[in-house]
Amino acid sequence: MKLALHDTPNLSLNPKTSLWKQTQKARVAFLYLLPSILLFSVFIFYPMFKTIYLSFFLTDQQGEAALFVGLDNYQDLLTSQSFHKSIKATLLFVLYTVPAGIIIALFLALMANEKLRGIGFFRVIYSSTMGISVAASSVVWLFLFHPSTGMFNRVLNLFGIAEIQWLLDPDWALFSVSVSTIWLNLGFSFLIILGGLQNIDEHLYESARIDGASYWYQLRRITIPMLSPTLFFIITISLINSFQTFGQIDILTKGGPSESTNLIVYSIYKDAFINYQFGTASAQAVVLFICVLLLTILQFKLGEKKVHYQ
Amino acid sequence: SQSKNNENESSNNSSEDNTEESGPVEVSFWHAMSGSGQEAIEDVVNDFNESQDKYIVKPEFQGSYEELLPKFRSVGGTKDAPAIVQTYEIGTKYMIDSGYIEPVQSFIDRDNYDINQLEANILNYYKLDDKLYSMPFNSSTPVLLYNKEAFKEAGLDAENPPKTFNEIKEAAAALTKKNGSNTERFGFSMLTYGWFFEELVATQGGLFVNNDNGRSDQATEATFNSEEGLRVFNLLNDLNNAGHFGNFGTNWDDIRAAFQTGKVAMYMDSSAGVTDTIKNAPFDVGVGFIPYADETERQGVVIGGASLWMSKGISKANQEAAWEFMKYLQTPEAQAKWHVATGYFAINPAAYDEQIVKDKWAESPQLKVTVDQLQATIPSVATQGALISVFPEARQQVVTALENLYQGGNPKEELDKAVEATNKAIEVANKTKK
Amino acid sequence: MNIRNKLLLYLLLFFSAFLLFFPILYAFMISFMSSDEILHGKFFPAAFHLENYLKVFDRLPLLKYLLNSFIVSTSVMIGQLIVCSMAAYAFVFIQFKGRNFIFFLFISTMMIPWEATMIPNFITILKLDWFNTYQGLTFPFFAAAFGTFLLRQNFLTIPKELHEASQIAGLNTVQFFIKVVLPVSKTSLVTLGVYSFLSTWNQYLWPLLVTTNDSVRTVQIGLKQLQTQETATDWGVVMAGVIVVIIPTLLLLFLGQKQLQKGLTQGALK
Amino acid sequence: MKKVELLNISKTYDRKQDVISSISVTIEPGEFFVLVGPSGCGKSTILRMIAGLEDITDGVIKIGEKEINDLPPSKRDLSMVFQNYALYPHLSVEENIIFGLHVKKISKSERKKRCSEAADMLGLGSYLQRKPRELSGGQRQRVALARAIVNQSPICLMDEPLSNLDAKLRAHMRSEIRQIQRHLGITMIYVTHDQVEAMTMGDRMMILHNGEIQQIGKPIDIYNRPANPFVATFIGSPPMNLVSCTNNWKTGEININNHLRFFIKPEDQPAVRNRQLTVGIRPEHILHSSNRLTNTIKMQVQVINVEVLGTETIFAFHLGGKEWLAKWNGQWRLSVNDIVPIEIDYNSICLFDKKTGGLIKAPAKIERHIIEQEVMI
Amino acid sequence: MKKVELLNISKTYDRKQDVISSISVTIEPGEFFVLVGPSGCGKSTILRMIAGLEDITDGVIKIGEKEINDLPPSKRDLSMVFQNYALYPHLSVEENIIFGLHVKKISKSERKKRCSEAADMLGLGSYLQRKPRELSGGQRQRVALARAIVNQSPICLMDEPLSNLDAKLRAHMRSEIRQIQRHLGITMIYVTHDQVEAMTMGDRMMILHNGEIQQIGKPIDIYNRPANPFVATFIGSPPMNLVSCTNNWKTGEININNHLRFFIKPEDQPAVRNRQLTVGIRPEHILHSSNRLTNTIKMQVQVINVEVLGTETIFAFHLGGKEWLAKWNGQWRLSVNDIVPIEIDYNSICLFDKKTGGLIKAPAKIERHIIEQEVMI
Ligand SMILES: Nc1ncnc2c1ncn2[C@@H]1O[C@H](COP(=O)(O)OP(=O)(O)OP(=O)(O)O)[C@@H](O)[C@H]1O
Ligand SMILES: Nc1ncnc2c1ncn2[C@@H]1O[C@H](COP(=O)(O)OP(=O)(O)OP(=O)(O)O)[C@@H](O)[C@H]1O
Ligand SMILES: O=P(O)(O)OC[C@H](O)CO
Ligand SMILES: [Mg+2]
Ligand SMILES: [Mg+2]
Repeated sequence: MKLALHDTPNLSLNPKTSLWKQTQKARVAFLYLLPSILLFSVFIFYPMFKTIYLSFFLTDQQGEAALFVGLDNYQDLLTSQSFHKSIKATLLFVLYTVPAGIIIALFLALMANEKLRGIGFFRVIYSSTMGISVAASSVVWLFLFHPSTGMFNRVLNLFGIAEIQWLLDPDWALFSVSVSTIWLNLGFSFLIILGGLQNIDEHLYESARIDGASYWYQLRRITIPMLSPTLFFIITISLINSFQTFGQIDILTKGGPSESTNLIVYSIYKDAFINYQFGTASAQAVVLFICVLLLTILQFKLGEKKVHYQ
Repeated sequence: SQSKNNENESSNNSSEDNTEESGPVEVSFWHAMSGSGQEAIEDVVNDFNESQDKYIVKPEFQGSYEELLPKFRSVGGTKDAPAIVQTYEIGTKYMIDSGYIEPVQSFIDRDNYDINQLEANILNYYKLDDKLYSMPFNSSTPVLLYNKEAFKEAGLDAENPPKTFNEIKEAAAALTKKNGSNTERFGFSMLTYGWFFEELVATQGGLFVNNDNGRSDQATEATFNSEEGLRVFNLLNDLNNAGHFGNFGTNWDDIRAAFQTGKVAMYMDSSAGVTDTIKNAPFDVGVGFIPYADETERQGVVIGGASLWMSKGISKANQEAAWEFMKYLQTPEAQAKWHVATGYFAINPAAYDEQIVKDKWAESPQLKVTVDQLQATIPSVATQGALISVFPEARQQVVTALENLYQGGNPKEELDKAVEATNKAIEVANKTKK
Repeated sequence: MNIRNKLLLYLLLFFSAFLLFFPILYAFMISFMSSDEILHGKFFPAAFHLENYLKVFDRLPLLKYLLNSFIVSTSVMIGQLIVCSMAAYAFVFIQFKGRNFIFFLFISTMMIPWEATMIPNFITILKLDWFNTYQGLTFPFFAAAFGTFLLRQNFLTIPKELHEASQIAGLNTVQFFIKVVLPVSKTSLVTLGVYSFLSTWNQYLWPLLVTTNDSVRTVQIGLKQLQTQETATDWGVVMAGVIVVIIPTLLLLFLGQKQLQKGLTQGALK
Repeated sequence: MKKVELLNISKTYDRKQDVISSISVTIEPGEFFVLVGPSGCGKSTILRMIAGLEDITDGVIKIGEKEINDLPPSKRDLSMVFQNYALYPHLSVEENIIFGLHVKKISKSERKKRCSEAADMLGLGSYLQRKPRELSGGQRQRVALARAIVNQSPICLMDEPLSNLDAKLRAHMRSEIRQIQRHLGITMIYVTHDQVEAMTMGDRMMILHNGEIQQIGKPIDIYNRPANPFVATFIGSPPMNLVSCTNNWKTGEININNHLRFFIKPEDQPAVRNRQLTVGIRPEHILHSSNRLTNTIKMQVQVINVEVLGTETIFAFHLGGKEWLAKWNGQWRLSVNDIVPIEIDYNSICLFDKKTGGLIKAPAKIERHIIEQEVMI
Repeated sequence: MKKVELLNISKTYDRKQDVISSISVTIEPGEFFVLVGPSGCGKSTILRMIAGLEDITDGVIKIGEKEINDLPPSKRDLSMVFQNYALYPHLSVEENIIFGLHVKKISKSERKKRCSEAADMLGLGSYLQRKPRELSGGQRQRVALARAIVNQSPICLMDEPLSNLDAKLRAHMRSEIRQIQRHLGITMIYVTHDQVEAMTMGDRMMILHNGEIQQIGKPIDIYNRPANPFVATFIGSPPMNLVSCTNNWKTGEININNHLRFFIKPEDQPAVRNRQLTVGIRPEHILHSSNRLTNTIKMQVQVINVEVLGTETIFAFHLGGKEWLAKWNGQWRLSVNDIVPIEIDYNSICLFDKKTGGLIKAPAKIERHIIEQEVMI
C-alpha cells in the first residue's frame, strides 16, 4: 500500500543491456494498463481537457466556447459570494460526513467482527445501505424529513420538543443532508472496514491477549495500526466522494435553502444544466478538481506516515 | 441484437426519405411528464396512433424539464433528434434561438390551419412577432387553494376567498392557529418557486424584464425589483414576520401534504395539481383566483406549463407526422380527455363543451375556476409573460431571494440582489449570442 | 467474552441494526399504505395491500427495466473487474519507470467530478452512435480509478513469497496474475464487484442521458417516472417502486456477503 | 510459580476426529516441562488450549488450584512464544518486545532495562529499531523469544522457540532459557522437536503421538526405559533399531529371521513367556567387535550406507530384512559394501511386546558410568 | 545438471552496509552444496539472488555457462523451498504440489503420479485435500518440500527445509532428499543450521559469517581442519573450546593462564614462532583420564554444569578464566562440583594465530579409525 513505491535498485541498469531490454517491464506494464489508459483518455482526460479549455471562455447557449475571457471566469468565482458559500458548504459537508461516517462504520465493523451467533445477519443489515440507490434513499429521507408528516418531527412532537425545519432551515439543512449521506455511505464504509479487520492476523490478537492487553489497548495498538491501510483507503475515497455528492442534494434540497446546501458539484450541475453557463461551470469544476487533488496529495503525504504497510 | 434494433429505430427519425415506403412513419416524441402525467400523455398518443394508420408517435420520457433540455440541445440538428419535443414555457426563448426547431407557423401557413379556435391567452405566450413557434400543449396557471373547513372554523366566508394582498393578510391572521411555540396551522403558504412570484408580479401588471418583457426586443435587464415585485416580497415578509406564513420549501409534495394535513389553510398551486388535491384532501377544498395588490387592478395570469416543438433537419415525412400529431392534439376530444385526466387547460376551449368535461366539472366545480381565471385575463405584455433565455437562472435567483427573505432578509435588498445576478446572466447570454 | 458483555453487545447490535434499517423498513411499510394512511403519518399499514405493487408493475415495464439494469450492471461489473485488476496488477507486480506518476494520474481521475465530464462524454457516445445501446451505458465505466486503487491496495498485501514462488515455478506474468493473484484476492474482487454492480445499478443521470426510449433503460429511471412534479405524487406507489428497485440489490448484497465472508476467511496465510 | 493441571483434556477441530484425546498431566510449579512428538501430533494445540486461545472440547484445565477453562487468555497471566512468531508487523523490534510490559503498566525505566537485557542476551541489540519484515528468520524468532522473556510471567509457553537458530546460538539459548526459568522460578511448557533440547532442558518430558500420551518422565529415564516402540524410535537419534523376531518360550532362544539368534537370560524368561516379541537395539549399542567384551552377540555385516559426522560415524546395514543403523564414535573410514564385525551386548537389548507394544526388558547397566566409583586416583 | 557460479557477488539492502561481500564460489553440476552460517549471515539472501528474486548489487552469477544476472526467475529453471513455505493459501495441498507442473505442461497422469509419490514420501497422503491453513507447521513445510521435489528442475534451492520437522522424520527426509538429489542428478544448494544435516548431506559445505566466506570444503575436512576460530566453534556441537594463551617461543611452552601448561612438539615449533596463539580443543577430545594414554596433558577439574543426553554426557568446567565443555560417551552420573580427572592428547589440540585467526595446527590422527587396518578377524 505504498505510494512511495520502491524504485528498485535494478533501475541502475547495466549499461550493456539495450534500451529494448531496459524498457521491457515498462512495455509489459503498458499492455496491462492499456485498457484503462484508453478508456480514461476517452472518457475522463479528454472531457477534462475540454473542461479546462471551456473554463477560459464564455459559452453560448449551445454550450460551445463563444468568447474568450481568459481568467475572468475564475476571477468572477473568487469574488462571487455564492461561490464562497458553496465552498463553505462543501467544506462543512465534508467535515460533517467523513469523520462521522467513518467512525460509525468503524464502530459497526468492530461489533460485527466479533465471532457471535447470527453475526451474519447484522453484517447484512449494516451493509444494506450500500444496496440502496441515492434516488431511492433520498425519496425515503425526504419523507422522513417532511415538515408536516415526517417521522422525525413526529418523534420530536412526541417528546414535546419544538419541530425542526430539517430541510428548510438553512441552519439545519446541511446537517440533515449530511445525516442522510452518512447513512447512505455507511454500508460501503462498513464493508470495507470489516474486510480490513478480517485480514488482520489472528495470531497478533492471540499474542496480545496472552499479554493481557485490554480490548481498548488492542484496538489502539493493534487494530487501528493494522487497519490503517484500510482506513487510509476509505478516508481517501470518502473524502473524494463527499466532495462530489450530488444526488441527495438534487432530490432533498436542490441546493437550498438560501444556498446553504449548494455544494460545488451541485453548483456546477446547475450552472451547466440549467443555466447553460459551461464556462463558469467548467471553472468551478477545475477549482474543485484542484482542491480535491491538493487535499488528496496532502492526505497521501501526511497520512502515509501514519499508515503501516505490511 | 438489441442495439441493432435501436439503431434502426433511431434511423427512422433521421432524414432518410425512403422510409416513407415502408409502412407507417414512426416518430419520437420527447416529453418530461412523469407520474400520472405520463399515463395521460401515453393515452392521448395511443388515441392518435389508433385514429389513423400513416403515423406512429412514440412517447419517450426524458426526465424533468430541466433534464430534457440539455439533452435536446446535444442531439438537436442530428439524426437522433426527436420529431417532437416538449419544452417548458421558460425554455421558449432558448428554443427559438437554438436553430434546431421548425416554427409550427410554417405548417400553419401552409395548411391555413385555423388557430383562432385555440385559447388566445395561451397562444399569446408562445407567439413572437405574430409568429407561433411551438404548439401549446400542457398549460397551467396558479390558483389559490384554501381549506373551507378552516375558513368556517375561523369565522371566514368559505365561499368568498381573499382577493387582494391585504385580504390575504387578514385571512391568514385569522386562520393561523398556535399551540405554544408550535404553529398548528399556518394561514398562508407559497411554494418557494419563482413561477408564483412571476405570476404575482404579472397579475399586478408588472414586468419581469425590460423591452416589454423581452417581446419587443432582446431583454437586457431584469425589472422584477419594481414596486410590483417589492409588494410581493413585502407581503410574504409581513406574513412571515407575523408568523402566519408557513415555509414548506421547494418541493411540491411537501406543501401539498402540509395543506392536506391541515398545517396550512391557504396556498397557491398549479391548476394541474388541483384535481388531485381536491381528491386527496379530507376536507372541502376551495379554489380562488390568485391575489393581487390592493393598489392595482387584477390583470390575470401568465400561462405556464409546456409546449410542443418540431425539430428542424429531420425528414419531411417525420415533420409531417409531427404536424399531424400536433393538430390532433388540438381537437376538442383530445383536449377534453387531456384536461380531465391532468387538470391542464384545454388549449381548445371547445373542449369544455365535451360531455366528459361537463361531468368532471359537475363533480368538482372548483376546476372551472381555473379556466375562469385564465379567460378573465387581460392580454398585455405583462400577462403574456417574459421571454428571456436565462429564465431558469432568474428563477433560481428568485428562489434564493425568497429563502433569504424567510430567514429575515430585507425584501428590497434580496430582490435587488436577485435582479443583479439575473442581469449578469442576461449580459453574458447576450454577449455570447451569435 | 462473558455473558454480560455478550448481552450488551447483542443489545448494541440490535439497536444499531434497527436505527440503520429504519428508513428501509419505513419505506416498506409505506409501500402497503393507501394515500390516506400515508398522509396521516402512520407507521404500520392497516393491512398489507398489494395494490401499490400491482400499480407499479402496471404503470411501467418494470421487469424489462430490471432486466436491463441487471445486464448493464453485470457488464460494468465484469468489465471493471477485468480492466481494474489488470491495471492494479501492473502497479503492484511490475516495476517500471514512471509507475508512481501513472498511478497518481489514475488516482487523480477520481477527483474529477463526473457531472463535469458528462456533457462531453454524452457527445462522445452520440458520435460513436451508441445511443440506446448497452455499450453506451457501460463502456465509460469499465475503467475506474477507484477499482484500480482498491485492488492495488489488496494486491499489495499478497505475501511477496507467493510471487517469488510462482516465478520460480516458471509462471509468466499472465499466469501468475490469473492463477495466483486473482484467486488469492477473491475477497476484494467480490468487494469491487459488488460495489461496481451496485453503483451502476444506482445510476440515474447517465442512463437517462444516453437513452431516449425504454429499450435499454434501467430501473432507476422507472423510479423517477413514478414521481411527479406538478401533479401529486402517489407515495405508496413510489415506495412500492423503491422496494422493487432495492430488493434485487439487497438480495445481491446478501448473497455477495456470504461469498464475501467465505472469501475473507480464506485470507492469505500469514 | 504455579501448577498447571490438565484433566482429561480432549480437542477436536472438526467435531469428527479428536486431535487430542483425553490427556491428563500435572505440571508442577517451577517445572521445566517439555512436550515432544511428531509433526501434527497436537503439541501446538495443547499449548494453545493452556493459553486459552483454543476452546477445550472436553476436560478441565487448572492453573494453580483454579479451573480456568473459561478464563480469557489475558487473565491467565502467562507468556507465549508462537511457532510462527506472531510479531506485530507495524511495531519496531523494541516496541514488539515491550508490548506486554506496556499493558502491565510497568515503569518506563524498567521496561527499558528489561528490553535491553533481553536484546543483549539474544543478540538483537543492533536491530531494535527495525521492523520485523527487515529481519531474517532467526532474528524474528529471537524477537518472539525476547518478548516472552521480558514478561516474567509465572507460566511460560514456548512453541519450538529455537527451530530457526543455528547450533551455536541454539546451545547458548538453551542454557539461557534454562537459567532464566530457574532464576525466575517460572513454570515452563516447552514444545520442541530437537532431541538435544528435549533431553537436556526438561525436568520432565511428555511424548505425544496422535493426540495421545505415550510416556511422561525424566528425559533420561524415557531414553533408557522407553515405554513402547514409538517412544523408543522417537527419542534418540538415530532411532532405535526395531525388528520382530520369533522366540522359543522353552529354550528362550530368540531368532531374528534366522540371521541372528541369542538366548534370553533366565531371569528375563518369565516376562517373555507366551508373548510375541519385538527386539530393539540403539545404534550406539551396536559396537565394533573388539573381542574385549564377553557374553556378546557377534556377527559380521555389510555396510550399505555411511555418514561420517565430526565425532561419530553412522552406518547402515541389512539384518533380518530390515535396515539397521549403528553409531560409532570417531570418524571411521568405512565404505559401502565393507564387511564389518559388530557385537551387541545382551544387556543393551530392549524387548517389547509385539502386540501391546509394552516394554518387557530395558537395556541394563549399559554405559552408566558412575564417576565416584571409577575415579580414585 | 548444471553448474552454478558466483563471481564476486555483493549485496546490499540499504546501500550502506553489505549483507554479502564479494563472494565467489563454483557449485559443480550435480553437487550437493550446503550453506551454513549463523542467523542473519546472508544465507537466504544468497539463495534468493541465485533464484533471481533479489537484485545483485555487484558481481555475476552464471548457471551453466550463461550469465543470468538479468534472467527472470521463471527462466532460470530451478525450484526452491522457502524458509516460510510460501504456500498458495487458495489451493489445496495437492494443487499446491502440482502447481508448477501445470505450468510446465506436464501430462495429467504424470502430475498425478509425481504428486502421489512425493506425498507418500513425505507422509502427506491424507492431507491432499486440505488447505494450507488447516495444517500444522511441520505439515506445511512438508508441502513446500513436496512442491520442490516434484518439479525435478536441474537446480534446487532449499532454505532450511527441515527446520520444523521432528528428528525421526528429519532423519528420514535427510536421506530421501539426498537420494532424490543423487537419483535425478540435481544440483542442490541447501541452507541449514542443523549440524547433522550440514555434516552428512553435503558434498561440500560453505560457511558464511557476516556475508563473508569463512571456509569451503568437504564437511569432514572442515570439521577436522577448521580454517579459523569462527569455523571451529560453529561446526561441531558443543563447539570447540577456545582459549588464548601465552607461548614461550624459545622453550615452546604454552601457558593457559597458569592453569595449564604444555610443550609444543618440535615439528610444530617453526610454525608458531613469533605468533600469538589461540588454543582450541573439541569437547570430545577432553577425555576421562584413564591412565591408558601416554603423552597426554592431565589435570583435574571441577564440574559446574552437567547435561546427560542419551548417548553422551556434556559437562562444563572452568579453566583459564573460561568455561570449557567436555563431551563423554555414555551416561555419566556426574554432579555439579564433582572433581573429575581429565586428559587431553597433544595431538588433538588445535592452534590458531590469535591475530589473523589462521589455522596453525589441526588435530592429528585423532580417532580416525580405518576399518581395513583394525579389523581382520
Ligand atoms: N484450524 C485447524 N483446523 C483443522 N485442523 C487443524 C487446525 N489446526 C491444526 N489442525 C490439525 O490438528 C493436528 C494438530 O495440530 P498442531 O498444530 O497442534 O500440531 P503440532 O503438534 O504443533 O505439529 P508441528 O510440530 O508440525 O507444529 C494436525 O493434524 C493439524 O492438521
Ligand atoms: N528486506 C530487507 N531489508 C533490510 N535488511 C534485510 C532485509 N532482508 C534481510 N535483511 C538483513 O540481511 C541480513 C541477511 O539476511 P538473510 O535473510 O539472508 O539471513 P539468513 O542467513 O537467511 O538468516 P536466518 O538463518 O536467520 O534465516 C540480515 O541481517 C537481515 O537483517
Ligand atoms: O409543472 P407545470 O407543467 O405546471 O409548469 C409549471 C411551470 O410553468 C414550469 O416552468
Ligand atoms: Mg505446532
Ligand atoms: Mg534465512
